[in-house]
Amino acid sequence: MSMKPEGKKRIWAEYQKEIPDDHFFYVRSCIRQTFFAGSEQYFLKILREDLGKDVFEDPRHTTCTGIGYHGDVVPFETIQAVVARHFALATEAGYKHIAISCVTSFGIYSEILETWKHFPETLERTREDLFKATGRTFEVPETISHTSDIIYKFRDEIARKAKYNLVDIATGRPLRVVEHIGCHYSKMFPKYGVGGAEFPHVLVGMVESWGGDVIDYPERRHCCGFGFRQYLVQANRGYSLFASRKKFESMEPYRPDMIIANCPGCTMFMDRWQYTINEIDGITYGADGQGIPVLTYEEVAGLVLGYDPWEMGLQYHNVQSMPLLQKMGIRADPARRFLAKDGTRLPEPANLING
Amino acid sequence: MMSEGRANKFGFAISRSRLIDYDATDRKVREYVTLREPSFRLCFACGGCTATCTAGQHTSFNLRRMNTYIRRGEIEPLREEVTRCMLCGKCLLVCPRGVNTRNVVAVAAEAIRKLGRNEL
Amino acid sequence: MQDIRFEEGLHACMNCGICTGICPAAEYYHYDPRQVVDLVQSRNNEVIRELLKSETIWYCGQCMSCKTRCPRGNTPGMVIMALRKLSQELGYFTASEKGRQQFAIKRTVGDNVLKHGYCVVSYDVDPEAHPEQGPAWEHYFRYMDDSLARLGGELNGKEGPTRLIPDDVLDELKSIFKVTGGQELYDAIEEASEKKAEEMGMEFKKEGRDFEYFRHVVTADSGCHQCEPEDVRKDVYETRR
Amino acid sequence: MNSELFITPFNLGLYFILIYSVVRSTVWFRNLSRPDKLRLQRGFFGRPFMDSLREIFSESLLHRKIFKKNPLLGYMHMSLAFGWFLLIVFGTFEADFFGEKHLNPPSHAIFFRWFNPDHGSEGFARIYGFWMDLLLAFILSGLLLAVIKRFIPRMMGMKKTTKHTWTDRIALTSLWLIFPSRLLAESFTCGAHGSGSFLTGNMGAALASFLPAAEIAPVFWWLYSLALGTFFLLLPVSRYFHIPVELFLIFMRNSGITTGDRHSSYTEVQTHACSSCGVCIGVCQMSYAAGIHDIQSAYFIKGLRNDRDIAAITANCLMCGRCEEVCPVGIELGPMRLIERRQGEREDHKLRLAEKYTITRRRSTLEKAPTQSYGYLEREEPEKAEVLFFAGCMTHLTPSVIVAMKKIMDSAGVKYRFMDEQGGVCCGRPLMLAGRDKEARELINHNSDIIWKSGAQILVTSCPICYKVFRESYYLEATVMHHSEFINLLIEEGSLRLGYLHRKVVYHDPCELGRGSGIYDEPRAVISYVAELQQASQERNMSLCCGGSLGNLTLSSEKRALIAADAARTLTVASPDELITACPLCKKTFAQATETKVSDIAELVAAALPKPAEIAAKRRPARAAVRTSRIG
Amino acid sequence: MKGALKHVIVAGGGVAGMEAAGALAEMGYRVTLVEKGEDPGGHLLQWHALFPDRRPADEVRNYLRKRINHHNINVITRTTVDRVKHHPGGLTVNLSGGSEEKADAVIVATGFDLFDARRKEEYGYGIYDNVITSAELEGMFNRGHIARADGKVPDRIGLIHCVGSRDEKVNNNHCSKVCCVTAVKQAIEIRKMLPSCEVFCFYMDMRMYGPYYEELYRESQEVHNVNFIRGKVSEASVNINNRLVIKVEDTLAGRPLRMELDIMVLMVGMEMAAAGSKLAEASGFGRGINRFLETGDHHYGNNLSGVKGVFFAGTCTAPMNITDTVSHARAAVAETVRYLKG
Repeated sequence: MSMKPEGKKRIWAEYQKEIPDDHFFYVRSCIRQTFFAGSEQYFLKILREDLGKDVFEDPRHTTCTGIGYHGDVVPFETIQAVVARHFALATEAGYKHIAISCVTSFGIYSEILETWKHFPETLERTREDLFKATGRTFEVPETISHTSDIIYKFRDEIARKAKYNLVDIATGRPLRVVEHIGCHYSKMFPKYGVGGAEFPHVLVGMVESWGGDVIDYPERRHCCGFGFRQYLVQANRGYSLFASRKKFESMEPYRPDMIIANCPGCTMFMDRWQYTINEIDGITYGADGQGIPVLTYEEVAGLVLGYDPWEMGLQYHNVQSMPLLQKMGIRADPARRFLAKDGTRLPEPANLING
Repeated sequence: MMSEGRANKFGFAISRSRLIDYDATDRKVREYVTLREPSFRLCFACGGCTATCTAGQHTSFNLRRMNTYIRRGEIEPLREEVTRCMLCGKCLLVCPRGVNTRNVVAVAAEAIRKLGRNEL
Repeated sequence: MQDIRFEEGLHACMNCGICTGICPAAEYYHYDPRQVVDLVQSRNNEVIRELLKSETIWYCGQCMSCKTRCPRGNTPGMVIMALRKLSQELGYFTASEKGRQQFAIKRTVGDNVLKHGYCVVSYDVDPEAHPEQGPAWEHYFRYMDDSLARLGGELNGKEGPTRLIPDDVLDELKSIFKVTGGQELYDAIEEASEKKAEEMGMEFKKEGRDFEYFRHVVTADSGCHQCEPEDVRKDVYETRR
Repeated sequence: MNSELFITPFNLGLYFILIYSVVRSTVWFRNLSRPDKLRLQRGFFGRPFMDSLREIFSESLLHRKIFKKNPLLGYMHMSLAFGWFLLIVFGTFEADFFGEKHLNPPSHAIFFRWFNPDHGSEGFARIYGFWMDLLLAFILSGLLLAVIKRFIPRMMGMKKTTKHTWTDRIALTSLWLIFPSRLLAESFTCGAHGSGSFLTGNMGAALASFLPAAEIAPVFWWLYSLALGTFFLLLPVSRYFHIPVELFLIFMRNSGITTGDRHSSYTEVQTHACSSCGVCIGVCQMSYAAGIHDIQSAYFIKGLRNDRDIAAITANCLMCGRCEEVCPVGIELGPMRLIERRQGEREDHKLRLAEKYTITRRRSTLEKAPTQSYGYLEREEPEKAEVLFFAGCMTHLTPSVIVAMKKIMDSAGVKYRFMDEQGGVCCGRPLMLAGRDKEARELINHNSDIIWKSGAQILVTSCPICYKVFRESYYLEATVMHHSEFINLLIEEGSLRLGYLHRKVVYHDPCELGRGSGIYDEPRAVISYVAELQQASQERNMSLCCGGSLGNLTLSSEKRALIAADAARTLTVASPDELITACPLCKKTFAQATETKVSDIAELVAAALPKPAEIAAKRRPARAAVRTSRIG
Repeated sequence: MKGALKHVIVAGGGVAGMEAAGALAEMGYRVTLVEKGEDPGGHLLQWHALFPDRRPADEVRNYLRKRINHHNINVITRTTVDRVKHHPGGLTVNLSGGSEEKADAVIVATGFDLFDARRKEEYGYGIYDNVITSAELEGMFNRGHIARADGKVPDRIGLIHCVGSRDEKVNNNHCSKVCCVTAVKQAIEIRKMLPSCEVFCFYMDMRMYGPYYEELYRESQEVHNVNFIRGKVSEASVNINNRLVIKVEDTLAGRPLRMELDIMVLMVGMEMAAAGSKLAEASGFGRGINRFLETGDHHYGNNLSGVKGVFFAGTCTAPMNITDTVSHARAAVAETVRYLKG
């Protein structure tokens, strides 16, 4: 693939957002805590233990109602107030930097900040609303970062501590990695995303400093197909599957080893739809029909740092990662994937991909 | 994709793509029409024909869009469409580029029929 | 239409189609964001009313890819959101199959927010209703406590993932919804849906999801959301005639 | 006496052609539809027979029509046809009268001089001989013209002459050889025996003075016989077959047989009756105005005769009908083309015959499913009306005409309904012209339904194209009128009061209205009533086509423009103030082709209407609607 | 003797500058023509043939060269005019490199810069091989050889209109006027050089405003079979065969369209020249819509600068074709002379 990297570097240079170094106010993601609880936990673990950062989580914070907002049942005024409430909690705890686990939330936070900037009256109205409803007041935070921004910022530090690299140890070949950026990360407000909207650098940066090769394929920018109501309502799910399938077929010729995503929905759907397509059409994507494992950036970071994949929850993807782990030279006993609290083995689920 | 159409065991249907994939479509009909009615090339899609069309008053027949579809090799939507023209010839009189519109329809219909019988 | 997103999302459109060119919905449904913006721009109330009642405005997946590129700085996606809100406030959404689905979203995500403080709650994603979630989720769901514990969480715990949102916090949320019109929108959706259910002669319940109308809106698919020329006339684009 | 061996070629030819003609005509007769058979039988024993004989005499022998059009050409055909006819008739008498015995075989008449070399020296025989020579000279003079026409057609006032196939060429040569060789044969014989009249006698004497006449004579008798023989043999496969076939045609036509809408014996007969004279080429605007020289009726018919694929030729015609007007043989060229335009008509005809003569029944392999379909049309419930006005698709592109018609009808107090005010449905004529009758039927039924439901007594249309199809292919109770007729009616019954416009105008007969429907006088009456009508060099049945014709699907806009420009030029030579037509299509087409103002007859009349103030006073109620009986 | 002659400095040696200089010299003024490049000629230097008649650019170049070949004209190259200041008794003009000149009048003809296509990130110019600009395509014409980066002969070329024009995302709301007809001209040239190569123009509006432009457009369809698709290309990427894949809406079909291209040509528009902007800032010239120089009056004063003795000529005021530029330059000369005659 002949492409001029200097061109991309130029663009990345133009979109360098400010990512704070420490003291984050952490807000969770409804989807991630439900489906990939491990990822959120390991984000905190990596930041606190490996990087020694201060990340504060207030148990009183709630959903941002983002899925409701983009499902069109929650008005803009309402979500502004809910987000403002989180700002209030941050203010109360003395934090100025928000670390957002969810890309939908991140998009909403940026949309709200932009709206407040261009239409100050909306900020005022939100202050009133929030005060009226909860008696809380808030300061507009100095920065908002998506948690992938933060991992990106410390990617080289992680690389220095790396126990494993994104390399096929058997051949020494860098792993071919497809990066998928959640649409709401930077498509709405390019300057809020590392590297902008067209060539986001946030995941590319991680993959490259951890030894992998990034694949640029025709449908790279295409949406995974979550589409909110398009997945939430059963009758519409064809839309969602259709979009993911389009991406798989576009990346297929490059024989990718894995997909890394920074968006809750994308991580879930690109994994779930691989299973569904397999069930419907009997098609399995990826090298030698092993499917293409879809990992969160925390999971990848965790692997690089040598954490136990099963403790991070890699087994809770329909596409299992054993072949990938093997390539990276990570020893992880498949038998220990599904364990009960007391450490006893649970019955294994049937027809996982590379079960 | 074989899974398109009916609802699958997951309780939803998958529709076919509306994308015009120019590298997948077949421009035989375009070649046929352009060969037999060269003025077809001259259309610049002003829509005059569609605006005045007698059949268009009663149905979706849209010569301007038909020309576009033929040019892109997107034939499916035309199979029905071409049969709706009444050949009344109003379009002929309004076309600013002197396209022999009636014959375009006639030839296109012919081409599409032939395509159906693999005679193109 | 005093929606902020109109001001934000709508300047004179020159019909370049750059939005439709990358729109996932346009590729799947008979949908063309360019035309929607163009119609809204017409400021013709008749046309817009048609639009609010149409299937058209419910096709967008709100990926917002259109915002990145529009040479006139428009955001069709946001225009759509404004239209959807309007359609629900005016009760027009029940006129279309896709519109009626809003009721399902309200009863799932909408209710979750005020009941649990989350849009999605793990014990709510029943594998029965979500076969596409696959074996991994089925397993996780069945052994939720064990699985979650291993990942360092606790269902309805004090902190961490899927912790329990205390009532005082939920009260704050509810009061925010009251103050900011969120509750109003919920009620509007409920009211119009109940009317529609009656009209369609379907069973309707004030609570939950286990009744005919809910099942109907979740599964109904007339299959004509890709209508090509033939139906286009009936389609809203033609109402400009 | 073996010296008479030379007559065998002639006899062969003669008996062959006689037998062939009998067989062919029986086949044609058998293939006729039952009604046509009856017509022919009735015709044979009735007036038509006499009419036919008269026509045969005037057309096939005297070639009156061609005479009218072009005396020189007429003379050529007459001298050959009529001259030869006389030669045969009198030759037979001669043989019968002066020959050694009565009732000789034809050869004795044809080669009379050979058998009676010394005949005609004195008395009555001498005069008779003179007469025979005179006839020969008469024919030869025509032959001379034919040769000239062949090589320099212009001299015969013909723009183009048809191309020949090789059989045609041989047949032609033999035809040309017949009479010169007879002349020489007789001359030599006379020279040898010192007999003969002014032509053969003198020429014979001259030749004999320096040639061994007696020895040379047989050569030319052989040549003469051979020429005749070859000609007869080639007749069926050459264009000259038209000579015998025309006789059948005349009988059939006079018995009331018409072309109809499918191939039949009659179309075959017409096909073979064409003499490829090329008159149709001369009058074809496609040829002299648009420079398209290979699609004219002569070539169309020839294509049919030789069973070629002539789809392109068939399609590329304005269907203006000028050629049909001038065809000396009176072939229904328009209907013939329409039949041919219907997909697969010829194949079907062949199949029908095959089925007739073979036991195995074969089905048409051709896909005959309609190419168009109008299922989408919704039934309409029109309001009742006495007069129904149907503007027509094209008229909607000339709104001025519609406005004018409204003014006129209002001013005459006509109570009418505007059937296609919101556009309406095409009349179906364009589809018919494209050979899509099945499809046209759908539209016809749709419109008929509306017209019937409206209970109208008069259906007025502004478009001659619609007018023709309304009259010919719709089954209606209402009287169909073109607006020129209707306006004329209003004027006649005095319900329309008009002023006089001091304008010189020329009138263009639209093809479908004039030649197509025979409406020539009403428009002229109307125009003369309100303005000064100039004569046009080409008018009425020879009026030109404007070039816009819907009859031609394939003609390019450039070519159309050429035709329009030429027609407009011809019409406006006398520089009229206005060019009046009665067809929206003509109006639009001419408007682009000339500086002269182009108006529809309705617009002209509307201009002559008194100002509203004047009519306000007293207005007579229109009786048009109630007086339909008078028109019907 | 020469000293007696009034002195006019012309900033910019493009079409406008050369024409103005020539006209002034002819009328007996002393002219200094300041050109930033190696030698005068401006953008014309890199053009192969001109619309609408596809005549060689040389013909116009030579005309202009002759025009400035006059004893009253002194050409300074590799130099820019950095500042113009009016004071009683004339103008002081600062040239790059610190030198200062006196002049009785100044004509600003700093022209335009071509839009930097890299700013339209979604088209991947400077990232994907085979994404080139219209100027680079002219270069290929000059070399008489159109080829992909890997040297292969292209089967399909797409010309993308309005790149950097009519696009607020790159802060240019104006139409550059000449790109549409340039695209049609280039499309025809490609078809002539590579008859087997399909050519597509992706346009929003075909702005064929000049004489013979519409005819050229018609010819491109009728004779050369150039394809036109109405829609602004949304994004480009490359597939595994290193062919470009573009996404666009075929707005006339109302459906998204995907197409592979061998070469994608970006019809880059006109922007106020950087050098001109610098000069404008330093000298306090007004900046009008889309950052071009603001003229005294849009209808009857569009050579007036608002600074005494300084006049504008050519595309520094707005996008123009060569014809208009030459006329505009002559108008500037007329204004200048009127001023100098007092």
